Amino acid sequence: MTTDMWIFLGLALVAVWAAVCMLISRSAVYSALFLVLNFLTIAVVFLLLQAAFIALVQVTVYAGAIMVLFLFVIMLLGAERVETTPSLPWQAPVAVAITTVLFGLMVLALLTGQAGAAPGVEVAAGFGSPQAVGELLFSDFLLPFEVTSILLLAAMIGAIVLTRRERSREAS
Amino acid sequence: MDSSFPILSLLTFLPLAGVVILALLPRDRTGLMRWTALLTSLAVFVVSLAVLVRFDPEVPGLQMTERISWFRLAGLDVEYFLGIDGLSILLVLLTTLLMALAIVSTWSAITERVREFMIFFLLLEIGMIGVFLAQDLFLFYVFWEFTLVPMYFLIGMWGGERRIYAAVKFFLYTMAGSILMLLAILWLGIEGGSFSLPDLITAGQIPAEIQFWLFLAFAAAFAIKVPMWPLHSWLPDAHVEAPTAGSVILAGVLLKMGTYGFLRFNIPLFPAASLQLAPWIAGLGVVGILYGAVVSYPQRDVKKLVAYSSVSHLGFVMLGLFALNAQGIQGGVLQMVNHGLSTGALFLIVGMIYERRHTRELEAFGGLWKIMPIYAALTLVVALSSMGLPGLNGFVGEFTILLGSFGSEALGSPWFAGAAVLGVILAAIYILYMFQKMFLGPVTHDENLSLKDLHWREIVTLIPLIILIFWIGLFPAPFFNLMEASVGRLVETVQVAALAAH
Amino acid sequence: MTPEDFLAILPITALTVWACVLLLIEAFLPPRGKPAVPWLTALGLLVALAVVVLVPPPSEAAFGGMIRVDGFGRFLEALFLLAGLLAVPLAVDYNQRRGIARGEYYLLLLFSIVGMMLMAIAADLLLVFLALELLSIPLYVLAAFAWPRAESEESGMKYFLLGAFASAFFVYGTALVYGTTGTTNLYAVLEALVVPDVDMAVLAVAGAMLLVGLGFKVAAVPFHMWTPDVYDGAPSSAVAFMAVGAKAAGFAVLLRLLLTGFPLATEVWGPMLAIVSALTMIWGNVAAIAQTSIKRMLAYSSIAHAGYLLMAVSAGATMAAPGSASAALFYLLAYGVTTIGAWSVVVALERFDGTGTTIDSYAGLGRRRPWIALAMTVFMLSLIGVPPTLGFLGKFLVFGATVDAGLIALAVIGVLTSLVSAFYYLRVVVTMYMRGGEPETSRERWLTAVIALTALATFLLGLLPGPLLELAAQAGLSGVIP
Amino acid sequence: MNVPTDYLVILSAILFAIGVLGVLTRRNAIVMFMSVELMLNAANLALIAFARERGEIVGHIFVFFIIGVAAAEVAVGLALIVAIFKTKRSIDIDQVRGLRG
Amino acid sequence: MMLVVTGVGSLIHIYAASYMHDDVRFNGDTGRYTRFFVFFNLFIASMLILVMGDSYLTLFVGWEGVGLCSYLLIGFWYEKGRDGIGNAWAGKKAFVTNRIGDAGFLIGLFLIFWTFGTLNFHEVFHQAEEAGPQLAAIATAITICLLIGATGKSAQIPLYVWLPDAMAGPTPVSALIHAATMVTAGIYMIVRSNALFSLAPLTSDVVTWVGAGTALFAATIAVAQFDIKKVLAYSTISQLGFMVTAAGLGAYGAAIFHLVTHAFFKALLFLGAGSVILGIEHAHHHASDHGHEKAFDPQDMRNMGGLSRRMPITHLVFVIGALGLAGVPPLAGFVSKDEILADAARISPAIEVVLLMAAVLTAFYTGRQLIMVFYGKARSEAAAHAPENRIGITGPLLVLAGLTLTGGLLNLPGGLPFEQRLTEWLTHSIEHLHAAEAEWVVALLATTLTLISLGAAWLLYGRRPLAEGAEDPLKRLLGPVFRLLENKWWIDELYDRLFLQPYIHFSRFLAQRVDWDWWHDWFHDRLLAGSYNRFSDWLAVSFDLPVIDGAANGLGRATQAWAVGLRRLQSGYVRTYALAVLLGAVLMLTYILLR
Repeated sequence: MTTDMWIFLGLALVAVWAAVCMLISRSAVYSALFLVLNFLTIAVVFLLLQAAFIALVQVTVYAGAIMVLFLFVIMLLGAERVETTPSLPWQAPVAVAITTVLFGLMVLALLTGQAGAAPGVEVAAGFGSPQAVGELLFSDFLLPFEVTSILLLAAMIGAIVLTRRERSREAS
Repeated sequence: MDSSFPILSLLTFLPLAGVVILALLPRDRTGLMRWTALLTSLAVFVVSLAVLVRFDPEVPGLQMTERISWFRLAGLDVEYFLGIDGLSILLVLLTTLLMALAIVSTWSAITERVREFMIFFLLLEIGMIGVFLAQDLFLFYVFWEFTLVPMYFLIGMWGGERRIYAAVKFFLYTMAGSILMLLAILWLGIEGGSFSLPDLITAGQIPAEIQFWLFLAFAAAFAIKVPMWPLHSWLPDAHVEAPTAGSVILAGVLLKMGTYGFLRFNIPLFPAASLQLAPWIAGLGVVGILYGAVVSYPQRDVKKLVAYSSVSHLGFVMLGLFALNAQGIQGGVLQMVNHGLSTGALFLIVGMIYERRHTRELEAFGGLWKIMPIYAALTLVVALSSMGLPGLNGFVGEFTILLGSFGSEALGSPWFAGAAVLGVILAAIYILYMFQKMFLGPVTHDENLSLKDLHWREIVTLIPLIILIFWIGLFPAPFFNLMEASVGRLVETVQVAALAAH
Repeated sequence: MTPEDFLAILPITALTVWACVLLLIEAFLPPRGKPAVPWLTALGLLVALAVVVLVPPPSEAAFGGMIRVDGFGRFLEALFLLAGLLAVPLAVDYNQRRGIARGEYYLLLLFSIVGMMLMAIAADLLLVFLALELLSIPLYVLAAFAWPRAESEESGMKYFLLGAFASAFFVYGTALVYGTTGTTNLYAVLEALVVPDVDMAVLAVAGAMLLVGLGFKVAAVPFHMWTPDVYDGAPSSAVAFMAVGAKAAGFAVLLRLLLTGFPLATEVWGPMLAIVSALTMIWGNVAAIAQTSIKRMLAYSSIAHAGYLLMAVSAGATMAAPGSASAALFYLLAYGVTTIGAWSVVVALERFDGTGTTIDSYAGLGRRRPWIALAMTVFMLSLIGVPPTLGFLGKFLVFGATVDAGLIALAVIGVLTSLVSAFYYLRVVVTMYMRGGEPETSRERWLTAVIALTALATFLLGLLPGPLLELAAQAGLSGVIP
Repeated sequence: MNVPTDYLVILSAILFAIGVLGVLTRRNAIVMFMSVELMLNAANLALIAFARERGEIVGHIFVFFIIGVAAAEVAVGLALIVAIFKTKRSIDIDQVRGLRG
Repeated sequence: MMLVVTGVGSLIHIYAASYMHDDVRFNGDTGRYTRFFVFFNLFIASMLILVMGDSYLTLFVGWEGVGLCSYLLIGFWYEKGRDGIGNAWAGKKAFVTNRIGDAGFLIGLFLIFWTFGTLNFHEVFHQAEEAGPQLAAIATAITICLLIGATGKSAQIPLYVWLPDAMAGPTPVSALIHAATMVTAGIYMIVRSNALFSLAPLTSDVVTWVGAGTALFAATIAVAQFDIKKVLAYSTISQLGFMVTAAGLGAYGAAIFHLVTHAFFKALLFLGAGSVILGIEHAHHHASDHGHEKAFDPQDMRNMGGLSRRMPITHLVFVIGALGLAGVPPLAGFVSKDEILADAARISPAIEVVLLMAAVLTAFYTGRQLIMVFYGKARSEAAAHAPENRIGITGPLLVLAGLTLTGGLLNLPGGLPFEQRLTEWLTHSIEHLHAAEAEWVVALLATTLTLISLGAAWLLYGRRPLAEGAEDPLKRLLGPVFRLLENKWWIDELYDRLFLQPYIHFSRFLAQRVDWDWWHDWFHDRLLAGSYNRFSDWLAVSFDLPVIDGAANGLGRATQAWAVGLRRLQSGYVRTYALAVLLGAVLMLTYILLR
């Protein structure tokens, strides 16, 4: 049992624990915070997997911007807790059961295949560094990059459309 | 007219001209609409006569063929392939004639939405003629399905009170059969490499057990259309609810499409299966004959009575076709025409009285002979012809059929004919019963006393039919001559298959 | 990056640029100038279409094989652009009526189309994923476009949540594909397979997850449940577009995925998709019968048609026959034309407050607006598959492919369900012609034009489908890696 | 870090499953949505793991794009939620079932 | 044969011309006068076709044609008869009964066609000659079928029941069609096909016995009838029996001969009866003009009597005819009947006995009728004042009377002047025809018996004239047997119970219960529907939708019901939809991995 292993297990535990808490905590705010925790843990894992740049993005964009946005909305709407009246009592157990099956099948598939050899090749120093990623991004992956930008633009327009009230008043 | 002139296409699509004109006519000119429709149908009839003139009865195969590639589909050539031969020409003529008469019959019957009615009617004509002329399976299927639509509207928009039920039932039942046929056509096209009927026939060589299934698939479509017992359940509804002209065409032509399908596709395409299944089909035919005859007798609604009698008559046709010998098939084809004439006429007749009394209940009539002598006389002739009285057309057909089936090797036993003969007796029973209920005995209802005898227009609609009824009855030779060659060849193909089987 | 690469995606580029330009125009246009926006959009689409048709791509593969502009892709590109062209005039009057006449509508439409076109030519799962999102996100918004009407918001919400859920599966599947084969390029996956140590089990899982994502887009059972609610709540003009576009895009990828011989296609996907398509046909057609709202009815019918398309796909997967690909393509076209037509009739009858969408409200249309009713009849018949209409040819081809692949049982289910479908489609016809009523319809001229156009196309192309069939056949061939 | 890829993938699978559960069981639209994010994140984890195993950074690129997409989704999604909240005064997804049948 | 048809036919036409004139006058609707003659000539035409046809097909055409005409003419007064429809019923009965025979005939034709490949008489018979006995089996089959046809047309057991009812037709019709010509078609047909019958000895026996049986059976019934025409009808049946017997015995000459003579005297009798009826009607109408109207049957012999004084000519000819029928020498009836008896005696005594009994009865009921009608005193107002008819009526009667007197000369037995004239004619068309030898013994026997029974009749009816409304003396004598005979052995009722009612009920059942209620409604609409409905009730508990329009047929409604169930699954819960997605994913995975 290598130290890496211990570290990994530790992180994994934290991540899963955070995820579960997100799942079960009644308050949306707590859920959000636990999710942030989960993201951060994963970011650490990224880091350990020589994915420095991505780890960075994960922390800033994901855990930072996006989740803050979430929290902001929650606060704005003051909608921490909604589960007041019970509905669909049978949904939860069924969901758990089926999800377990799903998980089981995935693991089954993973294990039936030959056990993934431990981290294969040794990688160069610059692996996963911003410039490495950047180069690839603007050479081979230019098209997807552009597409993503358009995507964000479209999303922006959509968000605006959906939230600008007065226009709709005057229109209808 | 030189021989290259596409007369069949003209024949098929001429009604379209009428449709266009109708669509353009101003909303309120109903009289003009009627005339347009009538003239169109008459023109079509004339063209069909021209076809008859050009038709050479000596040739067994297709004539005046028009064959151009329509489009390629999944690597197969779908062709626009029309042709006519002894098997179809009579039916085409029957169609064109009945259409004209039916349109005349709507003169006073249809007052609502005349334009639409006429349009649907002419569209229907296109479909029916197309069915009888198409020689390409795909094209055939297109026409076949296409006929559903106008008929569906005719029943559904101008029918009786349960018209929608009847219309939907009609559509669903007939479609239920034909989609299975669609699969069979696909199979044939893919395996046989062509949709053209003659090519497929000449190619032949479909293994017997596969023939069996394909036969059934085609039969599903046709048997429902005929309708063969026990698939007749849609017929009474459709007939009772349909407007007069609709019933005329339904009984006169649409049902023939079923029997014609057996004749044109099942027998030549799957001779082995035909031989194998002939006793079963014929058996069902016989059951239909007796069943239809028995069930007609207690009907109270005249239209229903006639509808069930159709089941009986078409049973005869099926019996004849699947005797698979010359007499049987010739009789069968002739009987199709006969049934078209006499049953068509019967529906016209029922329509006439319905227009006057707005009921079709037998109980509501009685003693009409005294009040409407002309009507009675004409009815008598028609009734007798549908009863198969010698000297009238019905007899010729039934006699030939029974003669053929009696000695048919394919059926292998005279008992089919033996049982079918009983149908002749039962026919007498229900027809005479109907006649008696309507025309004999004292006048029981006062509202009948004031009934007018037939208007000259109504007489005009019936006269041609009656002339033909007598003509076929007294001198059927010309009609047989038309089909002799083609039937002969059909029988040959079957015999070849029979030899191959042994 | 060479100029050729951009030449290959010229239509897309053009459209994108045009969209951005429009964005600015729309922003700075004075209010009375706003009505120009739809026509400018249409212009852009027209140009793009012209480019697709006229400018052949220098090479099929571009951007390092990330996209593949083959006949298959271009056929679909054209299809999407056509759908867009029809969807624009459809919306003009309707959006006014519903009080949602906003320029963004058309921008989102454009972006969505861009996404679809990318789907059509994408050859890399990553790009597929991005394109998927690019086409979906605008659609989510369009679905909710009629806010603050509750039903519209609800439909947007449902579409969004489930869409995101499904695409998460898709992403995970992509990840697994990458993990096992080291590439996400559809055409490279095959080569990767020659390497001995590919974990087929994981690859299978990956495939299944991809199918979840795509199945959701094409509304295949059991991933279809969003469809009725979304179509019901969303503005009809938008539905007309998404019912055709999203489905076609989904099938574009599905076909590429399976017909390019994705691993295990023959022995696994074929049979499985056969089951799925059977379920889809049955469920869609049967459920449609009980609907009283025409929008929901058409929604279920679109599910059912996904089933028929899946028939072709599974046939293709069972024995990679080009016939099935072209059959599917032709069916998509037929379905597209007919569906847009049908929805445009719905648009014509829907009132400002969103009512007038029950089937009963069509009573008496046959008298009131005979031509509209006639057109609707044509659409219904085409959806049933009655000759001589496009729908019939489509079914004929698809059944043909299925029979060819030897899946007779599936074909039988197909024909029987289409019989069932006759029942509810006919009910619309019955209501229009055989019941009395006073439906109120808009007489907007562009809308009528769309209806007339689609109706004519459905009928005439059904009569003379020759060239179209050729196109579809070639496209189908080019899509397949033998 | 030197860990068999399978472990990492299994971890990601666990997270994925939890995300799924979140979507299925929570009624708060926002939380459901967060669960979706969790699922995406699980995918990211798997990608990074594979990238590490193969020693190529293509996987990283994927993750980058996925995060971008997530951002886009969030923008639209939250907008939708806000809109719906304005009309319904609630983001309990089970209340949002005016459309059915 | 032709001579008979045309000759008798034209006579009857003359008669009918005036008879119908009055008839329509009494029954109103004079428009039918023309219609009558249309049908009548149509009949003559088809009868000629029947006789002159040179193939079975043409024969059959005529055969059916006459059937049709008889149908139309029987039902001529279609609004008369028992509760207004009786005559029409009678016509239908006649036609349908004939049809039953025809069915047999048809099968016979098919057999002939498929055996000989043709239906032409000469060819068929020629081939039959060639083939000879090895055809026996098939020949038997054929002839049996033909026999069935004959029994229908010629009113033999078991299909004779239509003929008495056929008397509903106007009297000339009864005379021409149901006595002289049409009913003999059967005999004609048998004689025609003698070549075939001679190949099938078995059938010949059957024919003989059918004939003989009918002869006797009908005679017994005739004894106890009161309707003047009914009596004649049954006597016709009985006489036809004689002919058939003859044909069966191979005495074709005799058969035809009797046919001819019978045509004469039976036509005569019918027309006589007609003129009586007419007279009575005249008187009755005259009387009823003076008020007192009561239910009155101008054909019931109990209302007659003593007419000999009122209607001398009619009386005269009727007596001639009656004696002819009874077979009193030297009238035609005697000669021909004697010929048959002679053949019978030579071939099978048993038959002869039966025939003799029949002959005796014949004589008896003839006498009875004669007396009841013409002698004694008038038993009704009308009978008392019945006038004699015009020459148009009586003329033909006289001619026929003459023929009846002399007709015997046509074919006197061997050893007498102009012997065997008819036979010579026939030999052209009929082979193995033997000349009848005079059998003096038989003749003597027959004659004596006849006279005796005539005497018996006189004893019973003539000696003490019957009073008005007095019951028949024979009834006193025979008691229940008489009622049995009067009701014709209840054969009609038997047939009614045995065939008619069952058929009606069966068809009703089939049409209403089976075809409509069960097949149409239950199976198509309910079963296909119901099975689904139950399923969907289970699916769609507590879930009601506006049920879609009734445009649905059963299947449709059923599927709708199912669809309703599916709608229930479409609950609107996003989470459930998501669950479905997940479920799909899991199922796919399971399929793939555990495949």
